Amino acid sequence: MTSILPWLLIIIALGVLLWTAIRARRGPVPSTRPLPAFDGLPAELGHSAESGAPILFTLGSGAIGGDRTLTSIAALETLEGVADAAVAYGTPPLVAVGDPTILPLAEDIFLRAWNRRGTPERYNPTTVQFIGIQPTVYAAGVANLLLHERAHAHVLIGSMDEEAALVTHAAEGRGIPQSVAADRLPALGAVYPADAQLAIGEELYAGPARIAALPRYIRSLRAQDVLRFLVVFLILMKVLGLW
Amino acid sequence: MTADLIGLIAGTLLTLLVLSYILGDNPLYRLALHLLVGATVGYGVAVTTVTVLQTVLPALQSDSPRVRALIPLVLGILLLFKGFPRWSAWGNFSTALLVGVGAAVAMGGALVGTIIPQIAAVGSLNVWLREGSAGLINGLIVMIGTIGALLAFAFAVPRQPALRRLWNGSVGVLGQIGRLFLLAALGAAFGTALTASLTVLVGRVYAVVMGIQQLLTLIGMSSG
Amino acid sequence: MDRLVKRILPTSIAVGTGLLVLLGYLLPVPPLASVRDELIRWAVIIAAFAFILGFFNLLRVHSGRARKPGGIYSVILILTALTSLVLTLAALLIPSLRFLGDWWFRYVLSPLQATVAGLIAFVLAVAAFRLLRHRREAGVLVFLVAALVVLLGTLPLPAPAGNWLANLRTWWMNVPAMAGMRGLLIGVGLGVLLVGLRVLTGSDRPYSD
Amino acid sequence: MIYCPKCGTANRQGSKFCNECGAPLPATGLRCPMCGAMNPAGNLYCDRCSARLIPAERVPPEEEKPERPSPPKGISLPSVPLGEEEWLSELRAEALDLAPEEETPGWPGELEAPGEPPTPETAIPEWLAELEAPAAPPAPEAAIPEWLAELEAPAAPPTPEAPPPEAAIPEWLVGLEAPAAPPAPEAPPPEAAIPEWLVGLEAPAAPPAPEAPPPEAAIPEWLVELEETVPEAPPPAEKPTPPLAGIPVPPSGEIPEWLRDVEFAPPIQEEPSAQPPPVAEVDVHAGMPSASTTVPPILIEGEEEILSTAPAEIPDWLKEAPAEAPPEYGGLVPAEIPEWLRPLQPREGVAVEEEPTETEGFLSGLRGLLPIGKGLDMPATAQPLLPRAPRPAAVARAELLQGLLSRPLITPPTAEIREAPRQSGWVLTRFLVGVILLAAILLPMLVRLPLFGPPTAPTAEALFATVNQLPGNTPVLIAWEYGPAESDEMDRVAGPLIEHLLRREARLIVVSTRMEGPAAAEALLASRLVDPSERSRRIANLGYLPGQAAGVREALGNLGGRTEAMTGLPASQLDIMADVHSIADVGMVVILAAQPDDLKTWLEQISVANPNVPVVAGVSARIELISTPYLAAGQLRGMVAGLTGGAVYERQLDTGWGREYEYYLTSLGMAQLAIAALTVIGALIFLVGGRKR
Repeated sequence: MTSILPWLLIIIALGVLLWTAIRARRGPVPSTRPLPAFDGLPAELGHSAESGAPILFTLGSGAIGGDRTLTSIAALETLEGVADAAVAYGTPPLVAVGDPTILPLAEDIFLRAWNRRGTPERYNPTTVQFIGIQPTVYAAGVANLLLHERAHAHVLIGSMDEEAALVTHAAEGRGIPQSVAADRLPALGAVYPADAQLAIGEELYAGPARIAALPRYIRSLRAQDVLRFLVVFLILMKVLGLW
Repeated sequence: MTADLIGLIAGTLLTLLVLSYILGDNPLYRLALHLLVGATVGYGVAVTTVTVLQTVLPALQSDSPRVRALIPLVLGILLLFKGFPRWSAWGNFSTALLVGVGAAVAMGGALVGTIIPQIAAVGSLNVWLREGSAGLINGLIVMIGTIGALLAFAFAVPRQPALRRLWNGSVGVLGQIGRLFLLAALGAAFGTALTASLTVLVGRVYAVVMGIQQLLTLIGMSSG
Repeated sequence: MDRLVKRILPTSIAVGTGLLVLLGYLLPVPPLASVRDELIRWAVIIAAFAFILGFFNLLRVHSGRARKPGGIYSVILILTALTSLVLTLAALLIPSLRFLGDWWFRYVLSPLQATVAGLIAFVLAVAAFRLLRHRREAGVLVFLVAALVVLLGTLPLPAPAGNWLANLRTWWMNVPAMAGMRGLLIGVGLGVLLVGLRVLTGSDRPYSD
Repeated sequence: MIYCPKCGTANRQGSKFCNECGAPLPATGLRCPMCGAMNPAGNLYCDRCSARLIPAERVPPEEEKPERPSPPKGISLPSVPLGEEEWLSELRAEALDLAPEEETPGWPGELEAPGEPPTPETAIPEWLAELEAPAAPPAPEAAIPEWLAELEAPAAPPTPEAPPPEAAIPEWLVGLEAPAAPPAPEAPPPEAAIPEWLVGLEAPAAPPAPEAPPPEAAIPEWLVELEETVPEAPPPAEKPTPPLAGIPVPPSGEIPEWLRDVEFAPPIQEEPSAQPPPVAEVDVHAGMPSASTTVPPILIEGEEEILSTAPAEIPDWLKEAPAEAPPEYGGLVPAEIPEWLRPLQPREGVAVEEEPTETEGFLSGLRGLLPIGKGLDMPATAQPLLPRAPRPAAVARAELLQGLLSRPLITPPTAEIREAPRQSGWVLTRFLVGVILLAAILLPMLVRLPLFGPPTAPTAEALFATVNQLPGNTPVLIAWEYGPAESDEMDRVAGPLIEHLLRREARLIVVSTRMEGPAAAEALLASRLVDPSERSRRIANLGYLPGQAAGVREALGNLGGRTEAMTGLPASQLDIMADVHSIADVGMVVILAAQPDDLKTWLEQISVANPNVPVVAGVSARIELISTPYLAAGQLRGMVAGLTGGAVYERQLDTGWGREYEYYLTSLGMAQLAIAALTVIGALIFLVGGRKR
């Protein structure tokens, strides 16, 4: 049974994605519950444009190519959701990455946003900054950015452990509003007491759906919900000893 | 012997610089931090390039098909085009391979390493009963907690009012319970993270105290 | 030609290699496993080149900032990075200069990294003190109890309290915390699975223009 | 307007789906900088006002031709309400990115079915919804935020085929309306929606002589009598002339008072034959600093050279126009008349009609004053000073003013970022917690505090027994999975174990999947090895394995193939590695892990590569509980966890390091007590003290 389970999950997930894609032709995709960590971001974008200070995005140190790739990709898609509006407002955010493999993908987001506006020459190559390969050093580097640079708001989304507390501490000290989306337990434990809007575990992967609001992201959340009930069913079967 | 002495002084001084952050953010801490970021990145680049060269170069000379080592080298060089906004499109192949392989590794890890084992680890009734009534109670608590924590994240809320009431009654309530279990896990994670980092902090303070004592004895020795 | 280079070819590379590696995980077929390891090795080599991109990004950012107020720190950072690079390369490539690399690692890199890791304890302590300032929901008490139980459970306190606390800590870690952690890990696994499916079906293309 | 490819109905600008049949509308491409009209991506010139779309000087080389820009993702901003004023649409194009287009369906696996319904209105909070472009169903008027609504001009001039509704154009403008661009063959093209502030500038100067007799009531009476006197001038041919130069000097009669200061270029002979180049060729941007190309970007702190503001160079027409003082009739030094002007000189014989000198009033004695007539009495034969239609010069000037107006108004903000008042008591609490923490750590180091009893760690004692039975000279593989960040704790966990292995004469083979692992191993081994000369015989450091699980798999299969980090020699040549080629030849594996993933990775790979090799672990306190299940399941034969485990193991070995452990444990205990107390006190303070202000 355990050998076919992965296939079962994949096939059902693909089925749900296809089914919601087809059914989507008739009615709108049902709404998802509000997530405070993400819902305030568009407003903060506007305030950041007014005050002229950028929003700092901390994308964590999940290497692309390793086992934390998809966390970093979900973070990049959330960033992509605000890239166009931020570029239009004229205050592109400041992005700090903890792994060199995230750097090219993050830079591409802004390069394409400026291309879409028709002014690729206004792309500023220091929008995305690589801070340092070791997680603790990365967190200390980002904390230093928050302490000494002009940041209007701080968004932490990506793969980090308890060193995330260094970053939230620095932001809290300067009274910078922040929202944190983390999926690893040490990071969640360390950041829960901080003054931040929190998106816990799986809610990080709802970031693209809330911010970029593209239909395919919202459909993927639907599939996630269906799989959730499938897993609950499997747990109950396991408890009753049926497999 | 002087190398170790200078090293001891440097190490103790740098540790004090960073510890000064506890009393308040100050330029010394900022200086130490910039030293740290620079040193770490420099060290990282050196180790990574040497290691990759050691694995790639022998593969180039060895009998095994050269293509095995050539393709990643070419893709790696192509990735460097990402540094120039005008030709960054040529780096798309390398990032594509990184994203493709990474996605599969992460998915494989999630499926084989996390979801299936965690479902299996909930155990079953007879497994719990083996440890008597306490085992049964703990097992039930773990099952309810796990299902509750899972349902706490449910995203889509049904639209029809009738269905919504049913939903809130069942999934909603279980979700609230699940949220408490989540907070129990978060509190535990906070405690363990604090213990681990405290051990490191105590170690650093201990190293500074020992370092100063050693220096004092040395100065005392040389002057005495 | 342009569309091919920027979109079709990268997407086919990503989806192709992704499926191959995933099959390597899910099917116990030996050749697939070796293909998977080969592709992963390629990814590791490419990631090393990405490090060079990161190094130049760091130099560019800080050389830009060197001219602005507080630029002295950036100058120091650049100099340290170059020194560290040279010393470590020398240590790895020339055995006779090995002691230099060790010295640099043991007396500069190690203390700095360790002490910054130690600072985490301090910031966690401050956060613990201000816990109820930000979190007012009922669940915060559960968090508080959990933190105290785990914190005090490790203390080698004398017999009556020590044992009871240690047992409570073990129970707490194995039952309530384990349940919450399991629900969280499975949820994250599902999220990762869905993002992975979007990437492997070519629906999400972070790499293509 | 966008016409639906399927059913042909007209849809509003920027719509994604046809509101008739719901088919997806073709995504239009480039926005025209002049008139804001949307043009297919490939156009070089705008369909509506045929202005150049792509800046002349940087014609993109073939392969770099702007790829059809993929639509902006995510938050799309309010689209252009139909018929918006030209300068407003350009302002909008500059400040707010426009043209929300439907997500172009990507290559192969695009699951998104065509005709994707618009994102659900209800899920997205209203402040985001109103920001969102009106998708297929044109957003009801109310959805447009009011700050946007009043900016919207009164209903714009109608689409070409529908007859222009009179009411739409303000009545005082109607009479003045004149065909702007050269008359389109069949229907008079709608006048380019000249903004009223420009039209106002125009009206007094040149009484337009529209072909169709304008309705009488519309023209203000002061212009009416001028109307009759102006002969039916042929439709003025646009002359591609530099600004102001196009204004012909009136052949006779004095220059009106207010016009005098405007310097006139030498009169241009009207050659009816010279065909005026079609307006399209006129590169409006030639001399003009149009907004997008030459206007230097604005300096925003932190983005130095990209957005620096260079003082805009003042166009020449602005420089000399006002500066030059009007030539005094009387005081004019008779300049020598150039020979090309001579034939135009009035010949002596012709009686020059002497202008009467003023006799009374305060202007007495001056000559050439205007005869007092009914209102502003223009000389009867006055030619229309400015042609009816706005000359390219006027348009060029207007273009410049628009450029000045539309330059992004975001000046570097003066308001400092919202420097929140230092959180109440932040610095104080931070300092207090720091001092208490440091005191709790330092106290036991200075004063012996027999506070805590001897630590107990049953698993450590079991591990000691296992290692004790290890036969001499067995190769032991050590996975050194921690770096300097965790070395303070892990050195004290692994130290006694390594010391014990060395005492058992074991050969240590060190590998690590962490970058700093090998160097951390060197530091500890150097401090624990009694005499360094034995190093090469007892220890082989095989360095860093990149690639997490894949690196481990590869190393376990081929230990001999690696190079020794210390000496740089290939491992196979070392005598310590003589009989060790892979995991199969290893007597025991020790995993020193500080992160849960590392322990899991090594255990999985070893259970695959060599299931019956004994595996023991030295782990950090952080992952003690995650690793206990492996101990219970038998995958681990023994485990030393955290400082307590290390202290117990050290006591078994009694190598004199015990003293250090005691200090360490007491300080750690004190610190934990202090933080627990701080947490409880903090909870009480803020529980009573109330919410965050």
